[in-house]
Amino acid sequence: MNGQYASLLIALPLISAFFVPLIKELGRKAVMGYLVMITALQTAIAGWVANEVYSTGKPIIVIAGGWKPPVGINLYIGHFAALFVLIIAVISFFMAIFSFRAVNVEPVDKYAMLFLLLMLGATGMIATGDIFNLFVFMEITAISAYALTAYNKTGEAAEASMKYIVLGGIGSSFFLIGVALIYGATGTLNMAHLAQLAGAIDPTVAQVGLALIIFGLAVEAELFPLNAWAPDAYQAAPHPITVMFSAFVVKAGLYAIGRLLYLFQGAEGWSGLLRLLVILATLTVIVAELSALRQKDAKRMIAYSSIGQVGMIAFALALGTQAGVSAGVFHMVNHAIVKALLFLTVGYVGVALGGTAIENFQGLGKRMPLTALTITIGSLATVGIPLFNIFWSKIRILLAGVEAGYSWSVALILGASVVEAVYYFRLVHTMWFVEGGGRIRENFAIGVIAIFLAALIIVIGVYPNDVWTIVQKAGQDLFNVANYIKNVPLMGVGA
Amino acid sequence: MNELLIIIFAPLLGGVLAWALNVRGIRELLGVAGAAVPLAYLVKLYSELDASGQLSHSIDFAGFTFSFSLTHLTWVFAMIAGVVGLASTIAMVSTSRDGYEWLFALMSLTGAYGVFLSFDLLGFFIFWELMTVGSFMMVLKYSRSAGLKYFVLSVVGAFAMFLAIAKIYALSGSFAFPDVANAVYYAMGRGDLALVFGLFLVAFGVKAGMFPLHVWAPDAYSETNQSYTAMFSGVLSKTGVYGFILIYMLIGYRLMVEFGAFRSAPKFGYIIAFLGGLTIIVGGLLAALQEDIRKLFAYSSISQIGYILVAFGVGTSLSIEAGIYHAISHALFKGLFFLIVATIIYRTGKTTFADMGGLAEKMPFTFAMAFVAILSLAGIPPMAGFVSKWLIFEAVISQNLPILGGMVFFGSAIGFVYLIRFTYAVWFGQRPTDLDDTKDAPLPLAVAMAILAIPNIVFGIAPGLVVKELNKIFGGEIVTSPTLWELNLGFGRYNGLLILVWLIVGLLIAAVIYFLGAPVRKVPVTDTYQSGNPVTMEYNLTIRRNFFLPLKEALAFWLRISFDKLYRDIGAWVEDFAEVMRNYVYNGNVQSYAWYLALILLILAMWGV
Amino acid sequence: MNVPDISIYYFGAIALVLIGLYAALVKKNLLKILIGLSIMETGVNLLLISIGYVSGKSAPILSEGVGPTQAVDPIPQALVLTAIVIGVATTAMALSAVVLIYEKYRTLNVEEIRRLRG
Amino acid sequence: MIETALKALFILLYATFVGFMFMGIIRIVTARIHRRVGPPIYQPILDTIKLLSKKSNITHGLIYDFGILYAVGATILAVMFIPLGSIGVLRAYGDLILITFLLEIPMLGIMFAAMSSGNPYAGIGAQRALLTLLAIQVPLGFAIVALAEFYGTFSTYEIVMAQQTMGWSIFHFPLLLAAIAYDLVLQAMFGKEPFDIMIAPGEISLGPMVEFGGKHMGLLQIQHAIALFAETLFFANIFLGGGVVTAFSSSILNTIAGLAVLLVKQVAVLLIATFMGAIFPRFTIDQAAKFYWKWPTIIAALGAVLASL
Amino acid sequence: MVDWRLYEPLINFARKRSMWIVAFCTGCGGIEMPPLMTSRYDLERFGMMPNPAPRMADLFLITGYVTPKTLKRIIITYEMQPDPKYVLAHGSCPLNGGIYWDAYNAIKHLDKYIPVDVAIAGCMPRPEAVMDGIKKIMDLIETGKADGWKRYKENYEYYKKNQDELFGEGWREKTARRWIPWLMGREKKREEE
Repeated sequence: MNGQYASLLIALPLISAFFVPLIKELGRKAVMGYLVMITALQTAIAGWVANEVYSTGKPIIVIAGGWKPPVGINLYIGHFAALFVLIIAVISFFMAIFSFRAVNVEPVDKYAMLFLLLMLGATGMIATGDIFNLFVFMEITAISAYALTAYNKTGEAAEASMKYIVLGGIGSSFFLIGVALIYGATGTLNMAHLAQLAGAIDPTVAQVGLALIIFGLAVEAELFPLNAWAPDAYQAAPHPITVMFSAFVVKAGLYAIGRLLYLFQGAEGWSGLLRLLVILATLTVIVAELSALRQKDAKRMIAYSSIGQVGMIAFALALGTQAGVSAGVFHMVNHAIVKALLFLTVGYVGVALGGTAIENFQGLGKRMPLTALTITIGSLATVGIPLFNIFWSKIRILLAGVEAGYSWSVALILGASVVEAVYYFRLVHTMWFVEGGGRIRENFAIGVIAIFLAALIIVIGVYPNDVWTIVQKAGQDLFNVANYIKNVPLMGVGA
Repeated sequence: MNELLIIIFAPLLGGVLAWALNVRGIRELLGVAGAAVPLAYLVKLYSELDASGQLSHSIDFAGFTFSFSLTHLTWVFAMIAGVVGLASTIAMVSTSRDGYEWLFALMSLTGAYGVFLSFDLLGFFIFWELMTVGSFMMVLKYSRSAGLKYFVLSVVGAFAMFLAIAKIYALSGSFAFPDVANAVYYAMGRGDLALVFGLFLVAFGVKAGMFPLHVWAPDAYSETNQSYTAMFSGVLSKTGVYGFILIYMLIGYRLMVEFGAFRSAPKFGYIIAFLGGLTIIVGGLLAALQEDIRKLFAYSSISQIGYILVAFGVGTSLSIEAGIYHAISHALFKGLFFLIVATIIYRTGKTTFADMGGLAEKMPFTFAMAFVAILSLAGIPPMAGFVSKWLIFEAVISQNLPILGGMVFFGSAIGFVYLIRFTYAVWFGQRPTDLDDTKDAPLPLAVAMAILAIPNIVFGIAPGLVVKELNKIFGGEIVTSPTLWELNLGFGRYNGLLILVWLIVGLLIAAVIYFLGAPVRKVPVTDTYQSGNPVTMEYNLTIRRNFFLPLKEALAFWLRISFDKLYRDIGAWVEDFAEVMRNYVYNGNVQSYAWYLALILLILAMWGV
Repeated sequence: MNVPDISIYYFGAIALVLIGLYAALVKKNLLKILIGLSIMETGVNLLLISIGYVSGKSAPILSEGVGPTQAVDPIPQALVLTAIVIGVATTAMALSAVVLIYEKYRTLNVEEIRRLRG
Repeated sequence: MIETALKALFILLYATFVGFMFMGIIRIVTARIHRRVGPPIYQPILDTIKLLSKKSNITHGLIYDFGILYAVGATILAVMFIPLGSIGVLRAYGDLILITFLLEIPMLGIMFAAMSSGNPYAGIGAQRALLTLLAIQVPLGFAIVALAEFYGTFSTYEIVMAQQTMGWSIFHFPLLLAAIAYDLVLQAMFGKEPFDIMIAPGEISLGPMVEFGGKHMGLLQIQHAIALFAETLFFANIFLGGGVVTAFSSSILNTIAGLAVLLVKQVAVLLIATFMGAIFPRFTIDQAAKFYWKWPTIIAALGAVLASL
Repeated sequence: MVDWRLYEPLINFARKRSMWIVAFCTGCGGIEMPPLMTSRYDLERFGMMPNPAPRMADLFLITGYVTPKTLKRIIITYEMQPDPKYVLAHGSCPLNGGIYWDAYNAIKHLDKYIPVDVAIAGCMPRPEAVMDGIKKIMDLIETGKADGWKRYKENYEYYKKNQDELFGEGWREKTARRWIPWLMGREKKREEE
C-alpha cells in the first residue's frame, strides 16, 4: 500500500471534525457515537501505519501536494511518530468512550469537534516534518485545549483556561520569534534541512533561536516554572480531556523539544542548553512532587504527579545520550498508559461520587473495588514499584542520568520520588483501610478500559522486552539525526 | 524452567494464586506450598551445589542480563529464608484472615529469595524493592504512620543503593558481581568509593535496622500480623545483613586498599562495627523499657542485628563467619519469638504487658517454646544463640578491639534484662481473671514454633553442622570442628555435647537432692508473703508497668535524644516547606506565572549573551 | 555604529513584543493583558515579515514583470497570514473566556481571579 | 570414664564443702568485725540440713522447682569448667566467655523460679538483680576482654599456665586495673554490701528469695556455696596465678599443695569482699549502676585498651 | 527411700542450732531484739538469724501484745512457715493480756489462735530471759517436744473456730478487700499523673 495514505491520520480527524455540526441534530448519543467511531477509525489507521513502519523498518514520508521538501511540507512518520500516533489514537478512543459517561455539559457537538481537533493537533505535532507546521499544529492543539479546559463553563474552568491562554500565548509568541530567527538565518523551515544546516548557522542566532523555541515548547511541555497553568487546567478540564492532556498533549510538546534539540545538535552552545534543561527538569520534578504532597484533591494531586513525571522525561531527553532518549521515550509510553489509567479512574470516581476530593476516596476499596484496584495499580506503577511498567523506564532514566554525569540530579529526583511514594500510599491507604460509604455499581465500559490499561501496566512491567525493543527504535529515531536527514528526500536546495 | 527461578518465584506465584482465588482452605494450602516448594528445592539442590560449588543461571530480560547464582553463601541465607519463611507461613494459617496478607507476605518472601540469589546488582535492587513493597503493604494494612515511616526510610535506603548501583554501572557498564568487583577494584576513584560505601551503608543499614536508621523497625514490626513479623524480622532483616557481606564482596578489597586498616580491622569496618555496637546498646536499652510485647521484641531484634554488624565490621573471616552464624541463630530465635508473640496475641487479644500474666500454666507448650527461645537469645549454653554469640565474642576480642568487646558484653547483659521482663510479665505471676480460659497454641502455630525451636537446640549442641557449611563459604577451615559437637578456634574451644551432658549431670544431682526432700504442695499466687497481709486475686501482685523504672530514671538524659523524633521533625519540616512553597509558587495569579516566564526569558538571555 | 536600515523593522518589532510583554506583566486588568498579548503577536508578525523583506523589492505576487528575483521572500508572508489567523482565534477564545470569567467572578482584576491555586 | 567421674565427684564435694566453709568464714569474719562471737564455721551446713529436712514444702508451679534445679545444675556445670589446681574435668573447654556466662546463668534460674511465684517482692528483687547485672557487665566485660587480649587466648587453663612463667596477672599493670575492676564486680556477684540492694532484707524481704523455703532454699544454699567457690576460684585462677605447684615429686602432694595454695588465694579474695561488705552501707540501685558505669568501667576499659596495645 | 529416722539426731541438732527467726516484731518487745542480736548477747552464736521472709523461717517471736489487727497477720505469717515451726511468746501480754487485760482491742490468750511452744513471762522480759526461753525451746526441739506445729494441724478445727469467732467467717477475704478501694484510688491517681 502506498505510504501516502498515512496522511489520513491528519485528514480524518480534520474532516470529520467539520462534519460534527451536521449530525448535531441527531442528539448527544449520535455525536458521541460518531466520536467513538472516528477515533476507532483513527486507531485502525494508526495501527496500520505503526505496523507498516515497524515491519519495514523505514519511516513513512508523506509529501504534501507533490512538492518535495524542503519546499513542500512533509510528514515524517518514523518509529517514534508511528508509536505515538498509535498511542494518541488509542487513548482518544478510550476517552471517547469515557466521554459518554463523563461529559454531560452541552454543547456536545462542540466538545466532539474540539476533541477531534485536539487529537489532530497532537498527531500533527508529532508527525510533521516542518517547523512552522509544528507551530500551526501546536496552536491547533493549544486553542482546542484552551476551549476544552473552559468547557465545563464553571468559573474555575474559565480561570484555568485564561491562565493557559495567557501563558500559552506568550510561549507561542516567543516560539514564533525563534522560528523567525532560525528561518532568517537558514532560509528553510524543513526540519531535516535545518538539521543539515544547523552547524553553519551564526552561533548567536542559533543559540537565541533555539533557546526561544525550546522556551515556547517548554510551556506546552510543563517545565517548571513554565507549568503554572498545568495543574489548574488539569483540574478544571473535563476528565477525558485531562487524560488527553497528560497522556499525549504534553508528550507532543516534549517530543517537539526532543526533536528540535537533537536537530540542532551541531549548533554551538547546545550542551549549555542541555544543562539548563536538566536543571529545569530536575526542578520540575522536585517542585511538582512537593506540591502534590498535601493536596486535598486527588485529581490535582495526580496532575502534579504527572508534571513530575513529565519533568523526569524531560530530564531523560535532555541528557543528550542515546540511553537517555530511549529511556525517556519508554517513560513517555509508560506514563501515557499509567496517567491515562489514573485520570480515567479518578475522573470516574469524580463523576460517580460528585468530586475528586480525597475524602471521596475513603473506603473506595469497598465501594468501587475495581476502580480502587486499578487506581492502586496505577499508583504503585507511578511510584516505581518493580513488576510495574514505570519501574523499568524509571531505572533506565536514572541509570542514564548517572552515566551522563548528573548524579546530583538523580539524587534529587530520587528524593522527590520518596515524596511521591508518600502521597500515593496515603491515597492507597485511604482507599482500602479507611471506612467509607456503601457499594456503588461500576460502569462496565470504563471498567473494561481501566482493566485493559492496568493489565497493560502489569504486562509491560512483567515482560518489558517487546516494548523495550519498540521504544528503543523510537528513541533511535529521535536521537539519530543523521538517519532522519537521510530518510527525508530533500530536493537539495541550499544544501 | 530453571530451579533457581522456581525457588525465587514459587512464593510469589503461590501468593498471587492465593489472593486471586481467595477461598478459605485453598488459600492457605497455596500459600504454604508457595513457601515449602523453594525449601524443598534448596534441600534438593544441596548435593548438586556441593559437587559443583556454584549453580548459576542467567536470563536476558528487559534489555538487561539478570544472573542468579546459588553459592554456599547464598544457600545458607536462602535456607534461612526457607525455614523461617515456611514456619511463618504455616503460622499465618492461624492468624491471617484474607488473601491480601498471603499475597504480600509471599511477595516479600520472593523478594528475599531474589535478593539472596541474585548475582547482579540490578536484580538485587529489583528484588529488594519487591520485598520492601510486600512488607510495606503488610504494615500499611495495620497502621498508616508506621507503614509510611517504614516505607520512607526503606525507600531512602533503596534509592541510596540505587544511586550507588548507578555509579558503579556508569563505571563498569555491567551489573554482574564479578564485573562490578573488578571494575571497582581497578577503576574507582577514592571519592566515588567513599560515596558508594556510604550509600551502601545507608541502604543496608536501613533494612538491617542499624542505629540510627532503626526507627522504622519497632513500629513496623509491631504493626503487622505477628506471624508475618517472624519472617519480617527473621528473613527480611537478613537481607540487610547479606548486603553488608555484599559490601565486602564487591568493594571490600578496594576499600581495604584505599583506606587501609587501623590495627587489625579495616578502617571502614570500624564504622560498621561501632554503629553495630551502638545498635546493640540502644536497641537493648530501649527494649527493656517497652510496655508492648511486640515492641520489646522489635527493639530486641534491632539489638541482635547489632551483634552481626559488629562481627562484620571486624572483617576477619572468622568474624564474618561468626556474624553469619548469628544471622542464622537470630533468624531462628527471633522468628520463634515473634511466633510466640503471635500465639499470645491470637489467644488473648492483648498486646501490652499490663494486661498479661501467669500464662505459663494456660499455655504450657507455648511457654516451653518461649523457654527455648529465651535461653537461645540470652545466650545460654548449649543453645544456638550462645554458640553464635560466643563466636562473635572470640572473633571480636581476638582482634584486640577492647571497646567493641565491652559493647558486646553489655549487649548480652541487656539481653537478660529485657527477656526477664518479658518472662515475668507474660508467663509468671498473677493471671488477670479475664485470661482464665486462654487455650494453648493452635496446631499450625504450634507446628511453626516447633520447626523453629528444634534447630535452636540442635545448632547449639551440634555447632559442627552449621560450621561445616559456613567453612565452605570461605573455602577453608576458619573454625575447625573436629567432631560434630566441638568447635576449635585455636584460642578457644566449645563443645556443645559436653555442656549438655554435664548440665544434665548437674540437673540430676540437683534433682536427687530435690526428690529426697519432703513432697511439695502447690499453693496459689495469693498465698505468697505480702508482709502478712491477706490478698485476693483482685489485687495486682505483679509489677506490670514501668518494670525497669530505675533504669529509665538513670537514662533519662539519653532517652530524651530520639532519632525517631528527629526524622519526624524532618518529615514535618518537609511537609510544611512543601505547603508554603506551593502556595507561593502556584499562587493562582496568572500575572505571577507570566513573570516566571519573563524570568526564564531573562535567564535565557543572560545565558545566551 | 552603522545600523543597516532593515534593522529598524527588527527593533520596532522587538519593541512591540516588549511593550506587549510589559502589558502582560504589569497590567492588572485581564483585558489589558490580552491586549498586551495581541500587541506581542503583532510584533512577532512584524518580525517575521521583516525577516523576509528585501529593500526595494515588490510583493511576491506572480504578475507581469515580477520574477522571483524581484520579489521579497514569500514564505514569511505566508507564515504571517497563518499566524494572524491563529492570533485572531486565540484572542477570540480568550475573550470568550474573559466573558465567562466576568460572569462568574464579577471582576477582571487578575489578583482576584485566584480560585485555583496551590 | 571412671577417673573423670571420680574427679568430678571430688571437685563437686570439695567445692561444696569449701563453699560452705567460705559462707561460714564470711559470717564469722563479719561477726568479728561487729565484735561478736559469731556462729561456728560449719553453721551453713547446719542451716542447709535443716532446710532440706523441712517436713512441708510449697511450690508455685513447675518452673518454681525447675528454676532452682537449673540454678544448681548450671553452677555445677560452671565449676567443672574452671581449672582446680591440676585437677580438671572440662578445663580444656574452660573458655573465659563460657565461664563468665555460666557464672551468670544460675541467677537466671533463680530469677525464673522467683518470678514464677508471683510475689511482688520477688519481682522487685529480680528487677534490681538484673539492673545490677547490667551495671556490672560493663566492667566485667572489659576485664575479660583485657585478659583475653593480654594473653591472646580464651582458655582459662592456658592463662593459668602462662602465669606460671610470666608471673601473676595482677603484676602486669593493665591486668592489675582489670583485676581491681573485677574485684569490684565480684562484690556484686557475691551479693555483698554495698551492692546487695537486690536482696535488701528489711525492705523487700530478701527480694527474689522471699518465697523460697524448705528444700528449695536448701538447694539454693548449696548453689550459693558452689557459686561462691567457683567465683573465687575463677578470680584466683585468672588473676592470682591459680594453684599449680610443681615443687614436689609426688603428683598427689603437688595436687594437695596446689589446692592449698588456691585455697589461700580464694580466702584472700573472699576476705576482701567480706571486709568491704562489713563496713559499707547499701547503695540504691541507681547509685550502684552509676558507680559501676563510672569508675570500674573506666579502670577496666583502660586496662583493656592497655592490654590490647 | 532412705530411712531418715537414722539421721534424726543430726537433723534435730541442725534444727536446734539453726533457728531462723521471722523478723516480725509484733509488739513493744521488738526493741529487745537488737541487744539480743548484736555484740552484747550475740544470738548468732547459736545459729540464730533474723529472717525477713516466713517461708524459710523456723521460729516466730511474738514480741508483745497482740491486737486483732496484728493477729490476722500473725496467723497468716504463721501458716506460711514450713513445718516444723516454733512459736515463742514474749512477755505477759500474749499470755493473759498483761497490762491490757481489760482492753477491748487486745488479745488476751494467744494460744487460743495459734499454738505457742514457749512463753516467757515478764513485762518486758530482759534479753537474758529471752535467751533462756530460746534455750528452752532448743531443748524441746532436741527432745522432739516442740510440737506446736503438729498441734496446730491436729486441732485445726479448734483454732479455726476461735479465729472465726474473733474475726467472723471469711475474714481473710474481707480483710483483703478492705484495702482494695484505697489501692485502686491510688492507682488511678498515679495514672492521672
